[in-house]
Amino acid sequence: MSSSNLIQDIINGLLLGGLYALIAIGYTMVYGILRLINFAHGDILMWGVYFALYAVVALSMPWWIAFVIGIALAGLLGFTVEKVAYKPLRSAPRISSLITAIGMSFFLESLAVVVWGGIPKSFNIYPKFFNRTLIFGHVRIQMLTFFILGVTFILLLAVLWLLYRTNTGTAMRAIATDIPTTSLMGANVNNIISLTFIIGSMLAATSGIMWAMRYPQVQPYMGFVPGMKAFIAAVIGGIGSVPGALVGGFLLGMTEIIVVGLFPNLAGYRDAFAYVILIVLLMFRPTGIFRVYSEQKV
Amino acid sequence: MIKIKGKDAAKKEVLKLENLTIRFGGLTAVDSFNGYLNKGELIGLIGPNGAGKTTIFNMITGIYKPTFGTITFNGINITGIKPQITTHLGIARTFQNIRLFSEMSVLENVMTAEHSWLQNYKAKKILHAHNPSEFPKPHWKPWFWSAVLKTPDYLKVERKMKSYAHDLLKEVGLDKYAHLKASALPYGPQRKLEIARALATKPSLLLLDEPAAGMNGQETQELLEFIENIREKFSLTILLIEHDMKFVMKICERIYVLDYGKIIAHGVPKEIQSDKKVIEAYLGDESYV
Amino acid sequence: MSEVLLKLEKLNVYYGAIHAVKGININVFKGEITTLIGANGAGKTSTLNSIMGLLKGIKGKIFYKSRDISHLRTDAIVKLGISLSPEGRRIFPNLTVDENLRMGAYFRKDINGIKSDRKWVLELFPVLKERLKQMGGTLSGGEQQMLAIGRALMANPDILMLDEPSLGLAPLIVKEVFDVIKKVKSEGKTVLLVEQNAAAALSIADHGYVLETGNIVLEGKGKELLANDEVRQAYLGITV
Amino acid sequence: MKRISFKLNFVLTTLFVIGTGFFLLWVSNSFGGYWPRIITLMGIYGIMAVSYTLVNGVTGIFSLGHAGFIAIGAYTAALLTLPIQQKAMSFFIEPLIWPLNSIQMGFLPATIIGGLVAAFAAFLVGYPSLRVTGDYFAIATFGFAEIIRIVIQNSYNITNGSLGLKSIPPYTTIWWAWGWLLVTVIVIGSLKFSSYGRALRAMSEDTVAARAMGIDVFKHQLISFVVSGFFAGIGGALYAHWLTTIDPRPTSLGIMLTFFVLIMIVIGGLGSISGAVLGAIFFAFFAQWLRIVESPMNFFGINIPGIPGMSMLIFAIIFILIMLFRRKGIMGKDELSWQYIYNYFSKKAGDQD
Amino acid sequence: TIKIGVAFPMTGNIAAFGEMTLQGAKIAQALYPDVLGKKIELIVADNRSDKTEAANIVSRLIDYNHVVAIIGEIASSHSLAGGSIAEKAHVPMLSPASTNPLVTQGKHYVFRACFVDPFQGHVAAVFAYKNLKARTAVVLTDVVQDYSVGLSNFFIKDFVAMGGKVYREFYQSGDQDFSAQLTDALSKHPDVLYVPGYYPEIALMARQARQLGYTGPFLAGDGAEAPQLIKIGGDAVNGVYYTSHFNSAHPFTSIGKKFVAKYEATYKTSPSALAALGFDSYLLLRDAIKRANSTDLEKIAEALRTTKNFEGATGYITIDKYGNTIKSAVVNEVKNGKFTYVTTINP
Ligand SMILES: Nc1ncnc2c1ncn2[C@@H]1O[C@H](COP(=O)(O)OP(=O)(O)OP(=O)(O)O)[C@@H](O)[C@H]1O
Ligand SMILES: Nc1ncnc2c1ncn2[C@@H]1O[C@H](COP(=O)(O)OP(=O)(O)OP(=O)(O)O)[C@@H](O)[C@H]1O
Ligand SMILES: [Mg+2]
Ligand SMILES: [Mg+2]
Repeated sequence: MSSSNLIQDIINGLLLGGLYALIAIGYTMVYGILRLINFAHGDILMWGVYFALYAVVALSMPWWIAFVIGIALAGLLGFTVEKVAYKPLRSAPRISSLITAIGMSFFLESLAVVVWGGIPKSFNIYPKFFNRTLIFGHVRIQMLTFFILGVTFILLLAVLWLLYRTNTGTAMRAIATDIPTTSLMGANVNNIISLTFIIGSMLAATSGIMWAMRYPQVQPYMGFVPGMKAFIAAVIGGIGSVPGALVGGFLLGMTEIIVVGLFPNLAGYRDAFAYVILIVLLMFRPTGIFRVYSEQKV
Repeated sequence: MIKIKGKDAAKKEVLKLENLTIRFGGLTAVDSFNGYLNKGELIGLIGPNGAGKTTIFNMITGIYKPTFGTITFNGINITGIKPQITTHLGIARTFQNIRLFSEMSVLENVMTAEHSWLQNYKAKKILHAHNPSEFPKPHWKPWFWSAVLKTPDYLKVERKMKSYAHDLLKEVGLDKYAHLKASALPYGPQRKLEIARALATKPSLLLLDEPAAGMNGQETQELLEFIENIREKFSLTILLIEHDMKFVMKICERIYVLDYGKIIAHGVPKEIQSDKKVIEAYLGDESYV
Repeated sequence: MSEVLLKLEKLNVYYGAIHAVKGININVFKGEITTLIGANGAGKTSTLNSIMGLLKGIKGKIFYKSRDISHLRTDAIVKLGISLSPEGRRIFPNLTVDENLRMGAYFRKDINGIKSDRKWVLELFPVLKERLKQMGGTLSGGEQQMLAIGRALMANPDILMLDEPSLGLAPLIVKEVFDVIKKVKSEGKTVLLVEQNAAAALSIADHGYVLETGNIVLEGKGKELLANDEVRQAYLGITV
Repeated sequence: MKRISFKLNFVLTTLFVIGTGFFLLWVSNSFGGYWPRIITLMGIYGIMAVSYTLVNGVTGIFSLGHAGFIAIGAYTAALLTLPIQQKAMSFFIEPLIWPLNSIQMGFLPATIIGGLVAAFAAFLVGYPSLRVTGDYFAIATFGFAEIIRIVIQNSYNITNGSLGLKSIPPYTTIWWAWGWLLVTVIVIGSLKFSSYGRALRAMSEDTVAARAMGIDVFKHQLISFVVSGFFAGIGGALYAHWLTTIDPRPTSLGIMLTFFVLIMIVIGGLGSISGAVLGAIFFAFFAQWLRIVESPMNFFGINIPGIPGMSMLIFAIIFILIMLFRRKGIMGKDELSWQYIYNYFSKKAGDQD
Repeated sequence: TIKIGVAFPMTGNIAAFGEMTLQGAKIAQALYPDVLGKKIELIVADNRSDKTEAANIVSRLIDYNHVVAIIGEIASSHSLAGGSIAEKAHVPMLSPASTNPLVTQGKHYVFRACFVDPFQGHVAAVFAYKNLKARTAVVLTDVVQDYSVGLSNFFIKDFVAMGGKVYREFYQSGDQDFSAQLTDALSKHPDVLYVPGYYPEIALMARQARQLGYTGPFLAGDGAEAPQLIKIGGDAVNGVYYTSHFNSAHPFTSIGKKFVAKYEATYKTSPSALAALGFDSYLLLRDAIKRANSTDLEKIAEALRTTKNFEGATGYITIDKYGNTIKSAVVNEVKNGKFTYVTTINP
């Protein structure tokens, strides 16, 4: 393999990794704070994309307004889902809310099939500018790559600021371990959790729209793979760690691309490689790359 | 059962800690601790909060591995040996924050501890290696299959477990709660259950972490009698951590005082009570006890 | 006699089929230390938790400044000026000591007040100052207890409720804690104290209630109760 | 409350098993192929669910790798029972390796070998994975299951890769499925209600305390993982011979299958063996029964065309509702024993007084 | 009425195929609603794109709905699962679009309305070598799809036999990113990229390949055909050739013209090959029932087996004794965002 191929692979890996990281940041927001493996995250992502698409196609809005609408409606959807399906289960064992999340995921997918139909739709509502390719010798970089990486880092900083520099953020992290005691601090737990969901869902929609710009088709099951990858990235990074989600996302995306780049014949094993790396990593760092919180001492 | 007394027994060292040290990052939680327990003794371990008392328990039972130093139990070096093995060797403990199996019944809590009766091959091997004449070479038994297939062999043990558990519960006065969920018990009985559960592993050394915490004067008094009682019945050697000075002074034969991971005093209760350093670091001049 | 700040009327607490608190009446007077003592499982914690709106199955009324607060959400109650250092410490293990303290002042807006309270708390418990950046979960039992008390103080409440604050504390620190309680009182605040260390609690309390299996069996001035034979026998372990 | 004696319990249970047998006999003779097929599937799901609940419920470790072991059992058994000429015909990308290309054996030994190979795989997976806990373990096992699936997908000379195996003899009858379910329930039940089961349940609540009681947590978790893997493999073997064709697509032997079984055991009551069986029955039944909402309906003279997706939509709503209103599932942690039934009814009767 | 079961994926990841094929069958039903003087009723069952359900619905259609024949399934793996049930119950089952040779192998009651993969692979190889004059090809195989693995295999065999040179790359359906494979593939300077996969991946792949600077042709199988290929792929898919059953702009038969007209009137868009195959499947069954002059299962099966030169939308169809169809294939090209007819290749 030539060095320009390798550079090209690294750039492609950055793009895919950036997408994973972006999705994982939103995922880890909810996951880290509520310890809820939110299998519906990917589906909220999918709905966000449909909303944006609908705003353009049916309501003929400019693309950027449509994006904002898609993101806002996804936030609303996340809010509703939390109120209806997760809030009543807050005191239940973790597994009950996990199953409800799977149920929610099925529900949102089936609803999308009923509402939007099962046939994939094309997502070509953004300006062509993003598709423009910069060529450096043998290496080509899509404008979208810069855009995605930029958005990822801005959102990362924003989330970090929220979690570690604001009172609300501290309360969010407090909720992660003890809801009643957080309310004893005079914090309105319901509002904080709703806020968490709204932000998480808006991040999901943002990443969904980026995803759809890169892979411009929308279908009811499009959220599954990103959702799963985000879960993996979040765990590799360390549950609840936002920088961890970022690193996990890049690590996952990079491995997937570079493994195929280095061993084209093993493309069929691409995910297997990613999982081997993940498992080996967990053997050495059993709580992910960034450990946020170790078990309570004896 | 008889309490072992006399010179011979007094000499027999059950536990010996030498230069025991542990660091967490930059913090040296326990710093070159040296101490011993003789057979049948009841020794106190006191000191300010965060002095490293619980950490010493954690090292003895194998939950933490000391950074440095050795732990010798009945002549066997058990430094760094996993908790499941130290239990089989005869060390049992309770926890500072009660850790019962709260969804299980009181009886099941005790019987869970008796599971160690089936699982002690590794420990027996260690004992055999240590002293082949006293401890015969153990034979490994496929207890798991016996348990699944419910062989007569297994059923016999299971019956024995049950009756011993009932006896134990009767002993500590919890037999009337046997079928209740552990979490449904009031606080005091929970503490007792934790001790009963520890006893079910048939220990020779019992480590109690603040057994009197959360009890009022009357209850503490009862606990005191209870501990004296089981100590005789089960011929135990006991090491206990406690902040209730009345309790400690009454029950302990010797006391180690720890501050910032170091021993600052060691002696009989009388000496400790009047030790300047202890008063300054721990007791305070006029105490609320 | 001064004003009644907190008043419990026929408070009942149920846990499913268990009737833990059986229609008790309690008055907490402004500027006083009121203490609740009783054996394990008597219902002390249940009482405090129901005041904070943490429990579901409660019946009865809870008045704070003559306003019924029994149906308010916990955070609203906290904002009215009641704060609780809960049983079992309940510090946030994944937050640093400093963040734990700041959480105590979560709803407060007066930045200067918060600053000075934080300084005060760290003076009261110098150990915490050494551990400001340590995760709450790795503190020793007693350090956690100090943190829990400090956190409750950070709310600068009108009524400070403490559930067994001396649990697991070294004697020296126990003394410290009781001094703090007295100090809080001297600032004109009100304290509702639950303690196993009945002798100590009664000796500083203006008013005391004795709870037994969900009922109030005795009530009176702190000093009176301390002298009461029944109390001495049952709770202080002193054989008369 | 009256305690039901061991003898009575034994007699009633035996009668119940015989009764179920007659019921199955009746079903398989008096309906067409459809319902017997679904009931067979219920038995297979039951085996998968009971073995899964041993790990996720009783032992309290959250594995997402069940489908991997099911796949291994399915492939192993199918490769052993496939007729030799059939193998020669299906493996047209690369020929099947020796000795698999010249072996053909009966269903029972093939099933058992399928279980054993799956158990061995569970050992290999569990050994490293059990060093991590919680969700990290979930991801590690999920990763291993995916690795298993991907290796199957790419090993053309063993598994026929993505072409899958076809024309597997349809050996799985209602009797095999429910017979094996009975064995599974007996073995895992016997394990759960033994000293080992107590140790497992204790670990699931508090590993530190369990260790302090002398329980080797790692070893016990591994044991339960391997036993679970064995029966998952049995379930897989039966599944392969029920479906007659298997392939390593993510949608057939991947995470979705794990999710389905997870739903069964949580709906049934996590950690409850009878709950797992009920959950499996419930799941298989509703997945079919809800099809009626997708067929065109005549509603007060209005013709409603069948809307695809409706059944899954309603299915999802139903089980969200179950979680919301019965969060511990049908059985909770309890077992459906005669004692349970007796208590239930005597309590009901007591309520009416 | 005479009940005919339809076992298609209506939800799940290949729902689009089910939807398109069903549209074709419905057009046929609208045009020819009865046989033997009775109305034909189509009973649709959804296999949720899931293999277990694929088997269950065939069983359900047979035992619960008592259908006399089944149109289905679409994906070969589903047809294999469902086929064994139909075979056991002796109910004729006609798959519109399962091209895997194994689907009908050893079965007496399973038929298909489309040609098989070896033929399609052969057609692709001939077209690549003769028409496109390609000598170096990179084959991108979707390792998850037996369809893709099979086609790649047959293509490579024939292409190499003719003297061409082949490199291989692999991907998996559901993948969205093919940049690594493409980067490597393009470094081989291929004359053609053969991608016998499904349209979502082909569309994305074409886009990414164009972004990496590839300007040459793509060649694909019938899995490429769907309007979404163009919608998703945009300009990038211009120059994608694919082997297929049908081209709506170039119907072979008069009945084909009728079909296209009716379809376009109904759905306001041109029919895909899948729709045409759905249409033909319905007509083939109707014809078999008519010739059997009864709804006896054995007789319908026998009549299907002896179908000769039946005029369908996709051409003149003969079914051989193995249940396979003998008919010609077309090659289409995406040109200026339209599927345009290129050539027909006969068996
Ligand atoms: N896992 C750990 N990581 C970091 N620090 C720890 C850990 N475990 C204990 N420590 C620290 O070690 C010191 C000793 O803790 P230990 O629990 O032994 O105290 P203790 O003497 O039992 O106090 P107390 O009487 O309050 O229970 C404390 O300062 C504690 O913060
Ligand atoms: N969550 C609960 N579920 C069921 N019963 C409970 C629960 N919490 C408390 N109880 C029961 O209610 C009664 C009162 O408990 P409470 O904790 O209020 O007592 P307490 O006076 O605070 O005792 P302690 O001194 O042990 O803290 C006890 O019998 C206890 O077992
Ligand atoms: Mg301690
Ligand atoms: Mg209490």
